[in-house]
Amino acid sequence: MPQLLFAIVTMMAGVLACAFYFLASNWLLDRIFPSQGLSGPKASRNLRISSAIRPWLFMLPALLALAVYLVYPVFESVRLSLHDRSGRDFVGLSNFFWMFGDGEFRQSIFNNCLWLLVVPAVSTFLGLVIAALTDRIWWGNIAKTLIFTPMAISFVGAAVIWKFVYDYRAEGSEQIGILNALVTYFGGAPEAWITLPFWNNFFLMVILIWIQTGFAMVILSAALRGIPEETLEAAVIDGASGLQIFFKIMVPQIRGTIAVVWTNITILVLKVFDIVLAMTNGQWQTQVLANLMFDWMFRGGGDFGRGAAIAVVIMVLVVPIMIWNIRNATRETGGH
Amino acid sequence: MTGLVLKDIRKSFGAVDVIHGIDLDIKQGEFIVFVGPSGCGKSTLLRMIAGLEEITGGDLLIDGERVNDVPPSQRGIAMVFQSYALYPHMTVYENMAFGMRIARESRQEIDRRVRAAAETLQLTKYLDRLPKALSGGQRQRVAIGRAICRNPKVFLFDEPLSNLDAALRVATRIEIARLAERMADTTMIYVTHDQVEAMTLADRIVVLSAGHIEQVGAPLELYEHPDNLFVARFLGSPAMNVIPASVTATGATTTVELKGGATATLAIATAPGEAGKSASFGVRPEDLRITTDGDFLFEGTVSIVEALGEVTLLYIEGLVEGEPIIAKIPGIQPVARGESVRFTAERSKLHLFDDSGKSYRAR
Amino acid sequence: MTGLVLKDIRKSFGAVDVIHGIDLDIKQGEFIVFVGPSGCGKSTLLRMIAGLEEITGGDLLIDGERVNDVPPSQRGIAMVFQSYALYPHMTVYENMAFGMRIARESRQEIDRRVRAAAETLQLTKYLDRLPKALSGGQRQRVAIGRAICRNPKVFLFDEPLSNLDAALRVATRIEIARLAERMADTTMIYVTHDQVEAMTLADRIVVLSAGHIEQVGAPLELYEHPDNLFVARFLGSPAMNVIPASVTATGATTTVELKGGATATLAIATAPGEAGKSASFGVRPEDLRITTDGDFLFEGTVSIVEALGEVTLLYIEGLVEGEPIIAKIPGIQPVARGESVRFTAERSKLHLFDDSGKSYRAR
Amino acid sequence: MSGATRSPLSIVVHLSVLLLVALWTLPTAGLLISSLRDKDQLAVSGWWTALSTSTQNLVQRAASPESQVEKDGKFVIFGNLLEGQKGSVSAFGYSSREPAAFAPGQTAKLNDGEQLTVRADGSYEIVSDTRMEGTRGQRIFFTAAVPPRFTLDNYREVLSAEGIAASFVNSLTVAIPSTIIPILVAAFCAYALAWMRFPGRAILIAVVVGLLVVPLQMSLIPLLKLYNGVGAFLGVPAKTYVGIWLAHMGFGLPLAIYLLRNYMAGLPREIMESARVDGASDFDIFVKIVLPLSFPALASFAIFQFLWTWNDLLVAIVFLGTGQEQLVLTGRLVNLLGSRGGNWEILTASAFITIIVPLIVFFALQRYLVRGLLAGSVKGG
Amino acid sequence: ADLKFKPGEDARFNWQSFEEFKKGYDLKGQTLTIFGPWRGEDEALFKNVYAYFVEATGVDLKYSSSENYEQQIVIDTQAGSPPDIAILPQPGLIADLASKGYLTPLGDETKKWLLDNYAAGQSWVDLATYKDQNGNAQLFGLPYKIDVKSLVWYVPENFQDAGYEVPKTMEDLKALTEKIVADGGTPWCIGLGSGGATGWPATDWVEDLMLRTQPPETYDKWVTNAIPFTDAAVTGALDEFGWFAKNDKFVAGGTAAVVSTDFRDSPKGLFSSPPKCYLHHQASFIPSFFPAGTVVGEDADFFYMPAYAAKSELGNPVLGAGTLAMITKDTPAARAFIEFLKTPIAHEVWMAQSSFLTPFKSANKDTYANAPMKKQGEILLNSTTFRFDGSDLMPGKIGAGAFWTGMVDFVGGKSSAEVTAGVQKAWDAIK
Ligand SMILES: Nc1ncnc2c1ncn2[C@@H]1O[C@H](COP(=O)(O)OP(=O)(O)OP(=O)(O)O)[C@@H](O)[C@H]1O
Ligand SMILES: Nc1ncnc2c1ncn2[C@@H]1O[C@H](COP(=O)(O)OP(=O)(O)OP(=O)(O)O)[C@@H](O)[C@H]1O
Ligand SMILES: [Mg+2]
Ligand SMILES: [Mg+2]
Repeated sequence: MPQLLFAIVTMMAGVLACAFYFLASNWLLDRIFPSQGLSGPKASRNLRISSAIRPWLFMLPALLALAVYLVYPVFESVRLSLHDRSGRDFVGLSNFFWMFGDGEFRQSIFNNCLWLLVVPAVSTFLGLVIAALTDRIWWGNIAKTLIFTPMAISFVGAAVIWKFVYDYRAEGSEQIGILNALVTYFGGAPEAWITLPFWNNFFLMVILIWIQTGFAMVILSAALRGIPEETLEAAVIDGASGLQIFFKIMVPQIRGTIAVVWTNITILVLKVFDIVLAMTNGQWQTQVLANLMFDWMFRGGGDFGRGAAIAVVIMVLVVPIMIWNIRNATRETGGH
Repeated sequence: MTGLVLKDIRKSFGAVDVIHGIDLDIKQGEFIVFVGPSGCGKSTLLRMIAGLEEITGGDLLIDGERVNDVPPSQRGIAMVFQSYALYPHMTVYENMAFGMRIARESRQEIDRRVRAAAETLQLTKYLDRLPKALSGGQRQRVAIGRAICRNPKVFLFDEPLSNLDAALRVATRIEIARLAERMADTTMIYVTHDQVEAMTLADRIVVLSAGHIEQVGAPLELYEHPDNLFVARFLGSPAMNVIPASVTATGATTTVELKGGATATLAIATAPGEAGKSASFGVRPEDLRITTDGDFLFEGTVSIVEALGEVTLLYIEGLVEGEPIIAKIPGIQPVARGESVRFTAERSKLHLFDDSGKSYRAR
Repeated sequence: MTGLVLKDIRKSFGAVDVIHGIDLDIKQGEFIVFVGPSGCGKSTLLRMIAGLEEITGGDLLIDGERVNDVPPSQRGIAMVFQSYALYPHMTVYENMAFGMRIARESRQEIDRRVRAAAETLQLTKYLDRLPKALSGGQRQRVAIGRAICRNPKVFLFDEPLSNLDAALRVATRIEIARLAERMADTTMIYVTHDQVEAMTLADRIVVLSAGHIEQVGAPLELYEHPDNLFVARFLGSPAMNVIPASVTATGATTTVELKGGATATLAIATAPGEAGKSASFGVRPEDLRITTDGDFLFEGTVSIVEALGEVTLLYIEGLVEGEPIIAKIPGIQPVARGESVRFTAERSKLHLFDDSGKSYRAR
Repeated sequence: MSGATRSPLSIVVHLSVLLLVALWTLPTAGLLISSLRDKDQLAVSGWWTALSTSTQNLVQRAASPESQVEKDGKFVIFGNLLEGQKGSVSAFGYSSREPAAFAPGQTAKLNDGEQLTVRADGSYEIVSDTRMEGTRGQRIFFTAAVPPRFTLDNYREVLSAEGIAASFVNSLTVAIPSTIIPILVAAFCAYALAWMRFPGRAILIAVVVGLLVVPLQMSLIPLLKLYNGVGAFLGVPAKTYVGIWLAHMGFGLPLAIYLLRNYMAGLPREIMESARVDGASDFDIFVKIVLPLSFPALASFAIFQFLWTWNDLLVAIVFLGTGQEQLVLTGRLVNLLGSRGGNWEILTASAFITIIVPLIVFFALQRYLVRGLLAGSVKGG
Repeated sequence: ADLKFKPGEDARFNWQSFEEFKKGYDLKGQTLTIFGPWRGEDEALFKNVYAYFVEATGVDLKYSSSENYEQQIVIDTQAGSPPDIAILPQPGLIADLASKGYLTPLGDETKKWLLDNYAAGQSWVDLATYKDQNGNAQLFGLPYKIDVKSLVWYVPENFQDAGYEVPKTMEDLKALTEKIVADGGTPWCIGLGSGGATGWPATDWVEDLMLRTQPPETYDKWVTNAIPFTDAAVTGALDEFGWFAKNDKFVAGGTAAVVSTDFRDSPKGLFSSPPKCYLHHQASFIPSFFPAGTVVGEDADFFYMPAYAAKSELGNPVLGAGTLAMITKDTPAARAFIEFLKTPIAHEVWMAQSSFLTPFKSANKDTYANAPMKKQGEILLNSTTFRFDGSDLMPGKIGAGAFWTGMVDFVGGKSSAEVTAGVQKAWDAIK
């Protein structure tokens, strides 16, 4: 098992190197600007300096990684979006002009709006409800695990699963998709669900909701557990029913976390393309921005200019969320 | 009839037993105060009555009905928590209104009651603040206000005044007393550490110690006739002075010899068999008087003088090992540290406990 | 020399000013107690001294050095928080040891000091528990123990005893007094609501009200010679009785006519110009005595009798509108509700304040 | 909260959770059952029918004429249509036009004069007067009631694939540090963003949120270029484990920082202040107070990051490569599918194989998401 | 290395070519990375082929593939870390790589070799010639492994039972279709479902019909958009396909099932009891999706998708697809590998396994593993016209996008005019 040994050694080395950085850099900072044991203006000067530096030491690896892995590509995207398909010739804003004239793009924007309205809301709500409910029953952990399971399934696997759910066979023959089987069992006519324009968007959303509810549930259940028990007890005594406690006491107290989950899923919705790619690849009017971008980027050699232009649009769409977060953050700081 | 009956109530947290069988009858409209050392289980008992803590054993009856399994909201109680338990996301007003909103009271009624309670508790200025922008005492007042606003059958208070300043404490205490008077049918159960609160508010005081009841009775009864050493020392501040003694003469009055050589005669009848037994002699600091007579109880050297203005505390070291004898003399006393002082006390105010701690009076 | 100087210290939360300029000199080793009504800014002031709250204006000097910008850990302080602030994931032992571990004390030293503190605070049994398995009082004791374990230059206490029972409170109070004695060089700043704590512990008491200092002085000084009505009413429990009056005769002694018709002569010298002015007459409940003489201060009907054992409180209604006059008479008094009683008081114990609330003695 | 659990509402709670769990599990259950079915059945009948006896129209080829035996001057071929499985035949036929023309026990006369008899138990007999010719057996159509039948073949096929163990180790080597390192790095950063004072904090937080949205696909080419450059400069291969750890870290950081910062900002201030007064430095506070108290958030994020790195294929093949030695488990399993995909039986089985490790991680970390980590620390709402 | 067929043992193989090649190269210590589309079983087959190259040269060969090979190769070449050899089935993608300068021209020598050695050599040269970044046409790829698409699959015994004959002309095929309906059966199984690629099987139909209704020149103009998509030639081909697919009686499950049935599931209807259909149009790879144990040639068979008798001047056109090997990094090993692919043995070894067709004349047809393969090989060799899959030749956005979607919409009910107009619009957008 030399491979296993190698794996263990590299893993340890990687993790330790990272831990070492933090220990060593802090130690060094305390060495270079000592304040312990010193007194007078020198100490307080050192202290000022080191407390100005320390946050950056704490953040340095993260900021570096963010800069290299995310910020740099963002600039690269913006640059590419102003160039032609091979990324060599500058073409100005023509990619954007093309984009807004493109029917598929408009379709994607419309669909994306649908997704943004539905998926974060439904996943967060269900995740919240499940988190709250499972906390009260003895088999809650089992329930949670089962609901979490979809998170653990890769998108490919998920696509297979849902193909089996939405599968359509002609009327009269045996349905192997459970949805159509149910419909026919109750006397309806089978439908090719994912080809029904407009509604098929919702069938695709169901998949993402199915996956993301586990995410929302895990985060929200951690938050719910942080609520001071006494406030719940006080509400019980105040005569509030389970539902009232949930909506009037618990939910407002974890508003912040709900916002985090919501933000996250919203952003995921903007990014996710695997499901659409695997289920319809944007056909039957289910195109979304992320898949459209992927399409332009890599299909048949790729058109980097247009792909990047769509990516820029996706990134611009988060600006409201960013502003909202800046507001939140400054409000918190103001209170300190 | 909203009587409360506790029958052999027990509670354990896992393997730790914290309540060892409490029997108690509480009549409707009674004001009961639980006192006891920290950690003796007062809060736990209260929480069991509220329904917040499962009852491990025994029966809890409200109105003659067993409510062990009735949810808190159905028991008709209001509670003030030791740790405030305010809703952090609601303003003071909303905190107080919450219970009534749940009960679907009319808007005006809610407003009226909240403002009345806020007025009483001097919270009117803060009605629009969130709890986190309040001081400790202000938070506690909100918690009280929240309970006052509701009209429960049983009122539970868990040390509601512990964070208030003296003036406000007195005011709030009197307010609670008035409340109790106004709502004569409402049973009140009140946990406190404060002697004054316990003595002034209670119809009956329940002294708890390590999960069981030491004595139940009217305040003055407990103060004047403690059943045992624990109760005697627990009520009164500073605590009753206790001096090891041995019984030298029995009969209609009893004479004991105190450690240190002094003798005292008490207006307590004892059986002849008690002679020679070791006992504990007790006298409250406030019952001691300074005397220059030859007829004194004991004499000692003052080691600390604490002048509180209204009274002066004298600490007399050397009589009992380890613990000073304390005397509480009214007014500001011109006694200096190191001075030797003689003390006396009325016979009827002396206490005697047998070696198991039981009062001879209660035997 | 670890003196503390506060120069025109100010604090606002956003637009709300809560501290309006505090000037205070604290000598090394002094024991200072902050008292004041709930919400007056005691905790805020303490937190500014600790470095936890930014100082909006003014200078804070420790050892003559301006420390406004020095972080808490470098100020050499220990603090007991009003809201415990225990480390929830550490056992009691670890909570207490944390500061020393950070300071890299030796294992034995840590163990010794933790155990000693635990012994004092009766926490030895709980050393291995997590905070959540402790009662409110136990938690607060852990918070005190944590501060005791360190050996700071300045000790800050924010109502450390408010959750303790009377006995433990006395014991801990005495322990803190001993601590202060033992660590004579350590400056202590203590916030409390409790009169007794304030009076017994303080070298000097600082009375705060709504963000400014009302009076600073030794406990008895404040008690006997309050500068103003606020201090007079704030110290002492129940608070001083205040009766509106008007000055009728001035000179070496002053005579006033109380509202309700009685007159009183006080051992206070006043200028002739004061005659006819309206004033407030004050007398402490504990300074009132029952008399059957004709030479009484006032007479009234008892509306409430509170027998506390050690003392009896009589509430006399009708003299001053709205507020009852309270008398605190030692012992258990055979006075019944509705009885009419005459009260008198020593001349030297009477107080008189001008219409702005300032004491005539202090003018 | 013991009071609340006893109310009649609790039945509703149990039922609604049960319903939700059922809804959530149903598709996965379908996958699980499908993965245990015969691959030809997969596309023909619904997975739920696999659980019960079903009546199916089947075709089976009789044994080839080579197996004929001579008996009483006649040539006979024996066999059983059900091949040892349980079941019963209710009709049969020999022509695709009339697949159910005969009842069991009847004898059908074939076109070339042979006689076919099929009995209810599936056994058949073809009798001919002359020696039968050909290599392929006669097709027999029959209708049979077949009891549920499951097979582990799909799993066997997936698990016996060459190099699967090595890929498993590769996946772990990628996923474990890719989970731990970002947590460490993000936790430090989150602490700084939540509790340290420095200019530009709010902006940084917003930037982190903004970066959450950067599409991964955008970054691949610029980064790989960078890797190639660095690799060439240092004279090391461009595709290494360190490279993929860092890549996963970079892509996972925004979420990690965002989640952790929000959690940490919610910790009670007094605890931090108390530690500060106790003389703890920021580093101490972080390591000794904040980290332990942030366990629920750390555990949640660890679960997500592990899932993401474990299930990831794109980043792995771009930054680690597609060679036999580097291939991660997902890559290996996907490669088992033929070039044209659609081997659903392999997909279903491998989906379940990849699920196992994340679920173990979830189980292991779930108990750290415990209630009341902060209980008893401070009082007041 | 383990060689599947021992050199020198089986006389069908051209061992001599192997020995000669072996003498010419020694690449010990060098590595060769190949990136190809084959995974799963195909990968094992290819491995058996390159084992001979390794045996001959001693090179350290690393083959890799990926589900997203299309995306992978773009990333790798773009980022500057391409494999040495890339083997890809998409001319559109190859054209793009060539135009960006990521491919190494194979030179005139190879071009000549192709003309000389491949049947219909010029079609192959045309297929493998693309414009480089300067706009000069160069030969960049070596076609290797071909699929024939013009096949119709059926079950001979079902035909026997019903008394049907294999049609020789398109007119016969249409008559047969109607006859089956008259007999109460359903003639066709058509499934266009393929997840994100749904629609592509229909493009094969259209291309096949295009080749049978129009001269190859029109076909070539069509795939380069020299004639618009809306041209009558194209709509005609679409409508011809519509004749089969848009008639509820002609297709199993009705028209609605066509779009939603997965192309992998679709042929299973041939084998059900009673048969859901009798005919299935699909390329040579489809037997992988037949029920386990199906023997091609016996349990199932195919016939050449016939030409119209009315248009006999068009001969026997064949539609196909295939992979091209290209040098993405010019190394001696890469060059050597291209040379290896020119040896008969590189073809024969795969021919002797399964699913491999080659137009290489020197490869011994007897090495084909079975009769059906040989028959397909013959179809390939007998073709008068060979045309590569049109949708693969079109730009990705069309051939792997608008065209697919259009076909789905067409089957879904849109008219051929509407659909072709849509596709043309998309094509205009990328010009
Ligand atoms: N969850 C728990 N697990 C174990 N022991 C507990 C738990 N909660 C409380 N205890 C213990 O039970 C005992 C009683 O606690 P309780 O809170 O009722 O005390 P209390 O009388 O209210 O004290 P205080 O006056 O200090 O508030 C204490 O010794 C405490 O340590
Ligand atoms: N974050 C805040 N924002 C706004 N106002 C605040 C904030 N914190 C405290 N205050 C206000 O400042 C005043 C002083 O508060 P502080 O906590 O110092 O009072 P305190 O004297 O300690 O009271 P207590 O004795 O009740 O603890 C109070 O009126 C309080 O409402
Ligand atoms: Mg308690
Ligand atoms: Mg305070």
